[in-house]
Amino acid sequence: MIRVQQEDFDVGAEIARLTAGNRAIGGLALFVGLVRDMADREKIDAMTLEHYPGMTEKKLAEIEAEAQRRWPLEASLIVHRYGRLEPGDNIVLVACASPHRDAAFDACRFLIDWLKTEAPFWKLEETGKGPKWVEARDSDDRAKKRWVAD
Amino acid sequence: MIRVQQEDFDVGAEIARLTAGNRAIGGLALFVGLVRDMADREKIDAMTLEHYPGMTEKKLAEIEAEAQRRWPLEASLIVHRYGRLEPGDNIVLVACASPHRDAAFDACRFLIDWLKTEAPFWKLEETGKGPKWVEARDSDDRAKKRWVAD
Amino acid sequence: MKLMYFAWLRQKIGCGSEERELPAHVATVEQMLLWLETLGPGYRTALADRKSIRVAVNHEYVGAGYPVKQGDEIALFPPVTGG
Amino acid sequence: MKLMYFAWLRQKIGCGSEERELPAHVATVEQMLLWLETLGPGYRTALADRKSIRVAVNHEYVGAGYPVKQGDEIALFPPVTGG
Repeated sequence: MIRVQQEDFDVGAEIARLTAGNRAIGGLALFVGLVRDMADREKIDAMTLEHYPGMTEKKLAEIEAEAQRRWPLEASLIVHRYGRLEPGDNIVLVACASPHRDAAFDACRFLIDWLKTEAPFWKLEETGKGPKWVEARDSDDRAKKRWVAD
Repeated sequence: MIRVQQEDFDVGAEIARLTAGNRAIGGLALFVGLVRDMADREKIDAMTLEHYPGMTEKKLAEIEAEAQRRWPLEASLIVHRYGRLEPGDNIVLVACASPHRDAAFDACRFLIDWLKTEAPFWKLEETGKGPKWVEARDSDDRAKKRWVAD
Repeated sequence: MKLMYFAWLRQKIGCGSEERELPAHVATVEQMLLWLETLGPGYRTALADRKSIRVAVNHEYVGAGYPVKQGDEIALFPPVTGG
Repeated sequence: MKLMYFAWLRQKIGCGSEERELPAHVATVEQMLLWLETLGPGYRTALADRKSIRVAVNHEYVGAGYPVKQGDEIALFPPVTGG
């Protein structure tokens, strides 16, 4: 399941929905990305997440389908926010449920690694020196490559 | 923070408490272990988790301290239940918050891997053929060894 | 053809989305970028650093040699930074 | 000395915890296990498969050669299966 939304999400409620009635789930791995108040030693007052409606949903659905192909998942979920967010706010939730914990962990990390390099989102940070587009990180490309040799 | 308890836990509430007011957290990795209704092709009606009070808390605290030493964590939490549990019930929650997602993921997986082989808990499963003590798994020992060469 | 621009490409070009007729001589992504650069200084600045530009045709990432045609939805944007 | 037994060791021995005087000739974990086997058939059955027994002295995992003394809290249990 994937969702792209402006509103916040409630992790507890998302988990309840995701696992409801499924007694085959032995492990649930989650990742929540949050807005930090510092980046590259600069104070962040807020950030605005822009995205490409249509392509975002398509890419997220493809990435989720790939995870479902690679691991025996009982359930998975990606929720990604856009719009203006402040430090401490939730940005993204990734959750993977599987009979076994290794599959849940691997799939969850795969999803966030790929999402970071494939899903068309861009962050504009508001700093004391004015607005600044976040630059893509080499470490994110390397993180994605972890999964390519498989 | 570690807790050993009979009562259920509320993942949403635990996250809220763990991250409250901390704006340095960029990533939060969580693992929730749940009771499955099948194990080794046998139906499970319920299970009872026995533990060694005193040693359990000591071991969990040591494992958490080791994770804090190895990774730059802003917050961490282990909650482990004991007593009688039914399929779909929560068993364990592990959460790690860090400025960076790799540290959060690695620390979270480290905690659950070590907990599985170090914390003195034992599972008694109720199956159609009567009660059965769960046997330790080689795969858990191997999972722990991932972290020893570091 | 629908053209879409995101993040600093949108800001430099000064528009998020526009409809244009594809000139007859433009058959690939690379030819399209060369043509867009002739449309004004905003486009020229935005497209100067090719390494920082990603192109999607109909919601799929494509390379410089990919064919473009009238009716496509083409998006230009910098490397993504979500998650 | 406080002795504690968990999981199927507790069931086979038929008791979860007991106080005992440590005999003078028992100085190590291995000697303690040999002594416990003399206490009855439940102990003998429970301790038969040494590979399946973990020992903790005062809440720390220890090996067969570890010293034991009066006043220790000693726990015997199978490999753990929590999480």
